[in-house]
Amino acid sequence: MTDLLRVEGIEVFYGASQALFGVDLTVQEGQAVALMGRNGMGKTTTIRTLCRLHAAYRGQVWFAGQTITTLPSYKAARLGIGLVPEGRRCFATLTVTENLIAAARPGAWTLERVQGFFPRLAERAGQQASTLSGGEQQMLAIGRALMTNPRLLVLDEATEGLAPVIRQEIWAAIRALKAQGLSILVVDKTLSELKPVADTCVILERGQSVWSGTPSQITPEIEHRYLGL
Amino acid sequence: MPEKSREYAVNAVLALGLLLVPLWALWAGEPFTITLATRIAILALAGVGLNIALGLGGMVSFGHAAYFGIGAYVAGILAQHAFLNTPVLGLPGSNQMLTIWPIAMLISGVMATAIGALSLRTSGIFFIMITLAFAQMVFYFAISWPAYGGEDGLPIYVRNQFPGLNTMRPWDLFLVAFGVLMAGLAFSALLRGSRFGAALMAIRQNPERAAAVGINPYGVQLTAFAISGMITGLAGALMADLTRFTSPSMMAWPMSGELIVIIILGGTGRLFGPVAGAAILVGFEVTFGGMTEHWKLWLGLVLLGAVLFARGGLIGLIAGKERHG
Amino acid sequence: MVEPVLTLSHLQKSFGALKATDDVSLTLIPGEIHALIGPNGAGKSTLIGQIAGKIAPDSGTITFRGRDVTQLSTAQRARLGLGRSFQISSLIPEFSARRNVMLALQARQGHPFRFLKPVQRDRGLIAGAQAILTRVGMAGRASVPSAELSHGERRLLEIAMALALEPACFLLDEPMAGMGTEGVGKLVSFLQDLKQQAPILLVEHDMDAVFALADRITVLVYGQIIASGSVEDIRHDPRVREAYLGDPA
Amino acid sequence: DPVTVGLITTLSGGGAGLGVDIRDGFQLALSMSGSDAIHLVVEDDGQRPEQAVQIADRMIQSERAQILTGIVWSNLAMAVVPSATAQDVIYVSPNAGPSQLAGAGCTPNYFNAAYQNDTMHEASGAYANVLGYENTFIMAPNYPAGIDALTGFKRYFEGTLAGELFTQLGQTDFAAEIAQIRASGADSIFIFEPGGMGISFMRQYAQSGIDLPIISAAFSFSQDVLPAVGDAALGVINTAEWSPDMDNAANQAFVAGFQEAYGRLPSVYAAQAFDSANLILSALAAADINDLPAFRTAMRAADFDSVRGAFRFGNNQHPIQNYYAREVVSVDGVLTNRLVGTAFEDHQDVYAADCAME
Amino acid sequence: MTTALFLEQVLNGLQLGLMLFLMSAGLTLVFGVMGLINLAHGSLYMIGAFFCAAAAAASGNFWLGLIAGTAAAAAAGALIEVTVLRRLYDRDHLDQVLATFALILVLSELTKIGFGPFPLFLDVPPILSGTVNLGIAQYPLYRLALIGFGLAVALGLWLLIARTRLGIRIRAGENDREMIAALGVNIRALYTLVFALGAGLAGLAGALVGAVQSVQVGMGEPVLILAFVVIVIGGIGSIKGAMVGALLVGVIDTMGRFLLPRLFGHFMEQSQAAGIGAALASMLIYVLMAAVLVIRPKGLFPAHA
Ligand SMILES: Nc1ncnc2c1ncn2[C@@H]1O[C@H](COP(=O)(O)OP(=O)(O)OP(=O)(O)O)[C@@H](O)[C@H]1O
Ligand SMILES: Nc1ncnc2c1ncn2[C@@H]1O[C@H](COP(=O)(O)OP(=O)(O)OP(=O)(O)O)[C@@H](O)[C@H]1O
Ligand SMILES: [Mg+2]
Ligand SMILES: [Mg+2]
Repeated sequence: MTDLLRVEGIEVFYGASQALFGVDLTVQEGQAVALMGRNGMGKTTTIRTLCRLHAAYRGQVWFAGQTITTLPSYKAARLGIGLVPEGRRCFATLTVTENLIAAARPGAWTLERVQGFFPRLAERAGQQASTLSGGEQQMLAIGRALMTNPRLLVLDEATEGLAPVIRQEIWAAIRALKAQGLSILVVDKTLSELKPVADTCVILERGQSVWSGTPSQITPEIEHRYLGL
Repeated sequence: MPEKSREYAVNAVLALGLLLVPLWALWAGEPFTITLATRIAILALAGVGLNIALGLGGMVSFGHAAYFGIGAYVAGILAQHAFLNTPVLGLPGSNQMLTIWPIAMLISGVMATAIGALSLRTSGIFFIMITLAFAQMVFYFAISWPAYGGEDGLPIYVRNQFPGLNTMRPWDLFLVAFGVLMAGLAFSALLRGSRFGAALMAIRQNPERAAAVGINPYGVQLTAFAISGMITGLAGALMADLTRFTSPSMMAWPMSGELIVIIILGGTGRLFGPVAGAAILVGFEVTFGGMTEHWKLWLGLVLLGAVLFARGGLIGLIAGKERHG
Repeated sequence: MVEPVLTLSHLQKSFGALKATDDVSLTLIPGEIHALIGPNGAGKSTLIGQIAGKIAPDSGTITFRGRDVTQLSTAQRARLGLGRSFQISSLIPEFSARRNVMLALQARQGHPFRFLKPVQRDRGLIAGAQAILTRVGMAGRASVPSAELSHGERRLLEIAMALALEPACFLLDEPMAGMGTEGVGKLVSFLQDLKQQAPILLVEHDMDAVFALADRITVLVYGQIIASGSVEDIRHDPRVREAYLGDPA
Repeated sequence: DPVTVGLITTLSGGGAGLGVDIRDGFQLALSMSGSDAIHLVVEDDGQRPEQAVQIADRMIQSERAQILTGIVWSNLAMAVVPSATAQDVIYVSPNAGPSQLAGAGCTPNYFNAAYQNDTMHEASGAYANVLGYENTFIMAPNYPAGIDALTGFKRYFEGTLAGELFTQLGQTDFAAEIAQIRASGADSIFIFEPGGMGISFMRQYAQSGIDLPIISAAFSFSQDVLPAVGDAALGVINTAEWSPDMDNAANQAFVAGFQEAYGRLPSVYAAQAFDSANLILSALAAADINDLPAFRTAMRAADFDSVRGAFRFGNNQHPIQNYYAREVVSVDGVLTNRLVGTAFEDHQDVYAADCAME
Repeated sequence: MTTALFLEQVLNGLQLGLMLFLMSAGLTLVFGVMGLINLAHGSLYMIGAFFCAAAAAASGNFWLGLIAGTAAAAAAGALIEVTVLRRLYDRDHLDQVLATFALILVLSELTKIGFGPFPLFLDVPPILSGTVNLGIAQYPLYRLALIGFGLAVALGLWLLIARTRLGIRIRAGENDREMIAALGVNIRALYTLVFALGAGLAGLAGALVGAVQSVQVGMGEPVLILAFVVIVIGGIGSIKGAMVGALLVGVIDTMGRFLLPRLFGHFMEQSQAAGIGAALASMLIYVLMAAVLVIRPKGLFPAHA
C-alpha cells in the first residue's frame, strides 16, 4: 500500500500563539484514519493545515506523491482532498442543488448519485441552504465534498448534531465509501462509532501526535489518559 | 499590557502636540498655523462623532456630512438672523456659541434620529448606501432652498461669540475648538467603557446574540447614531464659525468620505484615531495642495497605501491591534 | 399540579408548503428537564426560535411565567428570563470569554443606557463572570477572545452565557454537540444540578445524555408531536424507534 | 519687491477646464508683460468653498498675499471675498459676479474685472428682441445663478414666455424638458446650462429633431466646451462681453499669444483672467500697494488695454462695458465664436444703484 | 397637457430607467456576487466614456470606440482588482469604502492627466442618429437603441448569474471564499473575472450614455449615487431588482420634473412654481427610496430572501 497523505512534523501558529507543536500522520491508499483528542487539542487545526487553509510554520505535507506544503488550497483540492469542514459551512444563500453543483468536478459522483445517497437533499433541492436544519446541512456538506470526487475524504465532526438513525446511515455511508476504495480521514467525538470504521487511530494531545495504533490497541488506560474517559 | 500603554502615550502626544504647535505659532506670529490647528480640532471632533457610530457601533454611515452641514447651517442661520435682527420661527437669532451649540446638536440629533430610524432597518452595504442617499437628499434640499443662499451658501460676517474670548482672534477660536474636542473625546472615552458601549460593540459583532441576552439592538444603535450625529453637528457649527461661511458643499458626499478617511487614517474605533486622522489629512492637503495641481492623485495613493498596508491606521501602526479585555 | 413556567399551545409555523411546526403544545414545569428530540429537520430549532422570539409563529400562543409573550421581541423575552443557547455557536468574537459573560450579566441587570460608568472596573460584573466561567470549567480561558476558542470551548461558553442570564428557564439547542465524551459527561452532571435552578427545555441528539437526564421526552417528527412521556415510554415506542432512534447500536 | 498674488481656482474635478483657462490666461498676461512686479502662487480649490477659504487664509496669513484672484464660481467667491477683503486684501474677480457683492454688499477692496452675473443674461434678453423672438421657452438649473439668469433675461426680453423651467443642478438627461419644449409652441429657446449640463442638453436637443433657434449667455458656448458640444452648437447665438475675433490690438495679441503658448483658442474665462492680470499690473505700476487707498484709486482708473476694447468701472467697481452677440461658427473645422451684433453698449448692472460707494 | 405629451413623458421615464439600469448593472453585479462595495464604479464609467470618445475621434468609428471604452474599463477593473481589491475581500465594508474612494481620486486625476481638463466630444453613430415616429412623438433613434442595449444586458447578466455554473460558483464564493477554494475552485481568478466584467459593464454604459451626455472628468459621481438609489430600491445583487428599481426611479424622476411644477402652477406664480416644483422633484427619488425601505428593508427584490 502506498501513502496517499503524509504529514510530517507540522507546527502551526495562530498569530503569536502556537497551536500545533509537531503532528505526524499518514493515510494510506484505501485506508480510514481516525484523528482523536480532547477539545482544543488541534484536530481541526491539523485538518485545516493539510487542506492548505492554514499555513504550516514548519513541517511538510505530501499528498499523492507530491509535496503540497505551499500549494494554494484550490490546487490541493483538485489533487483530490475533499473536505467536510467543522461547522458545515454550507453556502448559505445558495440552494441545496446549487451548493452541490458549485463543487462538482467530473467523476463517479454526480448530482444524481449524491441525491440518491442522501434522498433528503433531493427533497430539499430548491431550498436555500441557510434554512436547512442542522442535520440537513451536515448531509449537504458531505454531499458537496463527494461532488468533488475526492481521493481522500476528510470529515471533521461529520456526525455532529445528527439524529441517531441518520448517524447510523452516515457511518454506514462512510464504511461504504471506504469499501469503494476511498481513503478517509475522520475526526469524531463518538468513539464507539468511530472505532469500527478506522484502520488506524492517531491521538493528539496539546498540539502533538502522541499515540497511534489500531483501534484494538487502544487500552482503557490510553482512553483515560488522552481522551478523558 | 504594553500595547495599551503605548496607545496612551500616542494619545498624550497627539493631545499635547495639538495644543503646543499653535501655541508656538502664536509666539512665532504664524496665525495660519493656528487656523490649521483649529481646523484639525474641528474635523477631529466631527470624526469623534462619526467614530461612535462607525467605530464602536459598526454602522458605516456614508452620510455624516449631513449632520455636519446641518450644524453649520444652524450656526449660519442663527447668526444671520442675529445680524439682521430678524426672527427665526418666531424666535430671535443668536450670535452666542453657547446658545447656538445646543440648538445645532438638537437639530442634528433629531435629523440623525429620523434618518437613523429608517436606515437602521437595513444593515451592511444597504446601510452605507442609504445613509449616503439621505445625505444627498439633504444636500439637494440645501442647494435648491433659496431662503439661505441655496448653492451660494451663507456667509457669517462676524464670528459668533464665546464669553470671555474674542473669537475673531485665531488663538481664542482655537482654544474654543480644542476645549470642545477634549470634552468630546472625554465623553467618547466614557461612552466606550460604559455598559452602553459594551452593548454597542457587542451588537456590532453579533446582533442576534446581543438580542438573545436581552439587549435591544435597534434601540441601542439608534441612540448611538443620534449621539454620533449630534457631536458631528456640533463640529459643523464650529466649522461654520471657523470659515465664516456655510455652504451645501459641507454636506456633499465627498465630505462624508473625508470624515471616513479621517477615521480610518487614524485608526477605526480608536479613541484618538480622529485626531490623528484629521492631522494627517489636513497636513497632507496643505503640504501637497500648494506643491502640485495633481495633489489629489497623491492623496488617493496615500489612502490606498494606508488601507492596504496600515490596517488599524496610524494608531494601530504604533500601538498594535486593539483588544477588548 | 405545579404551574408550568412555559406553555406552548397550538403553535403553528409554515415555510411555504412545509409545516415546520404543526399544532405543537407542550409545557415546561419547574425542576424538570424536558427533552425535545426528533429527526433532523423535524422542527426543533424552529420551535426554539419561536419560543425565543426569533421566528414569529403563524398562530398559537406562548405563555411564559403566566404572561402571553407571543408578541414580544427577542430582547424583551430574554429580559423576562428566557435564556437560550444556539445550535451553532453564536458569540461576540472580539470579546474575551469573560466579557461575553459580562455582557450577559450586564444585560440581566438592565440599564443598557448607562453611558458613563465604566464596565471594565465593575468588580461585581467581573467577579460574577469569573465565577460562572469557573462553574463551566473555563476559568483558565477567561481572557481568550471567543474567536480563538476551539469548537468545544465555544459550546461551553454558550452555556456560561445562558447561565449568566439567570433565567427562569433554559432553552438549550444541542449543547452537547461537538463536546468530547469527557465533556458530555461533565455537562450531564452539570445540567442535573442546573435544573434545580431553572427548568430546561433540551434539544439534543446524544441519546445517552438525553436518557440520563430527561424527566420527560417529547418527540417531534415533521413538525408534529408523535409521542411524549417518560424515558422508558419513549425508548420502547416503536414509532420513535422507526423515525428516530433506529436499531440500538 | 514683487507683490504676492494668490490665484485660487478650480484645477481638479469636472470644472477644471475653466480654472485651467483662468490660470493660463493670467500667466500669459504676466509673461507677455515681461513685468516682475507680481509673484504668483496658484492653488486648486477643488470647487469646494471650505477648501477655497482655507487656501485664502493661508495665502493671506502665511504667504502674505496682498491680492487674491482666480475664483471661477459665485458660491466660492461668496465664501472667500467677504473675509479676504475684511483683512485688507484686494480681490479681483476674473469670473463670477454674484449680486450680493455688486449691490448692498459692495466693498472697496473688491474689483470685478469680468461681469455681474445678471448682465450676460440681460444681454441675451435684449438681443432676443433684436432677433424678433416673440415666444421664448426659458430654462436654467434650480440654483441661485440659474434663478438670476432667468430673472436677468426676463428683465430685458419683451416677448412672451412659452414656458419657464428649472432643471436640476448636475442633471444629465433632458428628455422630459425637450418634450415640453416641443409641446410648448415656442419660437425660440433661452437656456443657461453651464458646464456639462449644457453639453448634455445640446447633444440631446440636436438628436430630438427640434430646430428652434437657441439663444444663451456665453457659458455653454465658450471655447472650453465648444469642441465637446460639436456641430450641435453651430448657429447658436450667445452673448458675452468679449469674442475671440474682436478687432483690437490687445485682443489680437492675446489670441495669438494664447494659441502659441497653449495650442488652443482662448475662452471667455481666459480673456477675463488676462484682463485681470493686466488690470493689476497697471495699478501696481501706478501706485504702491502698501498705500491701499492710493492703490485702489489706481485700480479704479482701470488704465490698461483691455482685450474687450473700452473698459471702465462703475461706482460698485464692476465693469461698465459693451455686450455682444456671437454666433458659433466653424473655421477650418474648429468651432469658435464670431461677433454678429451688439446687445448693449456701456451697460451697467442694476445692483450698482444699491451700492453705497461713490 | 395633451395625452400624447403625457405618454411621451412616460416613455421618457422608462427610457431613463433603462439608461439607469445600464449604469447600475455592473455595480449590482459586483455588489451582489462579490459583496464588494465599489465606489469607483463611476470612475470606470468615466473611463469607458473617455476611451470611447478618444477612440471614436481617432478612428472616426463609434463602434470601435465602444469596444475600446468597454475594454479599457474592463482592463482597468482587472488591474484594480489584482493590485488593490483582492486584498480587501476579507475586510469589512469600511475598508472597501475607503479604498474605492481613494480610487476615485486616483482615476479622476489620471484621466485628467491623460485626456486634459476639457470635456471630450462623442457623438452618436450615423446609423442611430435621427428620429422615428412613434405615433405619439418623434423619438430619437439612439434612445430606442439604448433601450435595446439595456434589455440585452439585463438578460445576459441574469442568465450568467442564475443559470451558469460560473454564476453559482461566484455566489458560493460570496458566502464563503475559503470554503469554495477548499472545494477546488480558483476563486481568485474568478473574482478578477467578475470584477473585470462589472467594470466592463460600467465602461459600456459610460460609452453608450456618453454619446448623449457630457464626457468630462467627474461625470461618474452623480451616476454612482443614482445607481446606489436604484440598487437599494431594487434589492442589492438582484438583476431583476436593479431593473425594476431603475424603471421606477426613471419614471418617478421624469414625471416629478414634468408634473410637479405644473401642479404648483395652479396655486402660484409660474416662476415660483417652477422653482418649488424642481426643488421637490430633485428629492423625489430619495423619498421613494425611503418609502420602499420602510416597507421592505432589503429592497423590492432581496437577492437573498
Ligand atoms: N482562529 C484561531 N485563533 C487563535 N487560536 C485558535 C484559533 N482556532 C483555534 N485556536 C486554538 O488552537 C487550539 C486547537 O484548536 P482546534 O480547533 O484545532 O482544536 P480541536 O481539536 O479541533 O478541538 P474541538 O474538538 O473542540 O473542535 C485551541 O487551543 C484553540 O484555542
Ligand atoms: N426560513 C426557512 N425557510 C424554509 N424552510 C425552513 C426555514 N427554516 C427552517 N426550515 C425547514 O424547517 C424544517 C425544520 O427545521 P429545524 O431547523 O427546526 O429542524 P431541527 O429539528 O432543529 O433539525 P436538526 O436536528 O437537524 O437541527 C427543516 O426542514 C428546515 O429545512
Ligand atoms: Mg475541532
Ligand atoms: Mg436544529
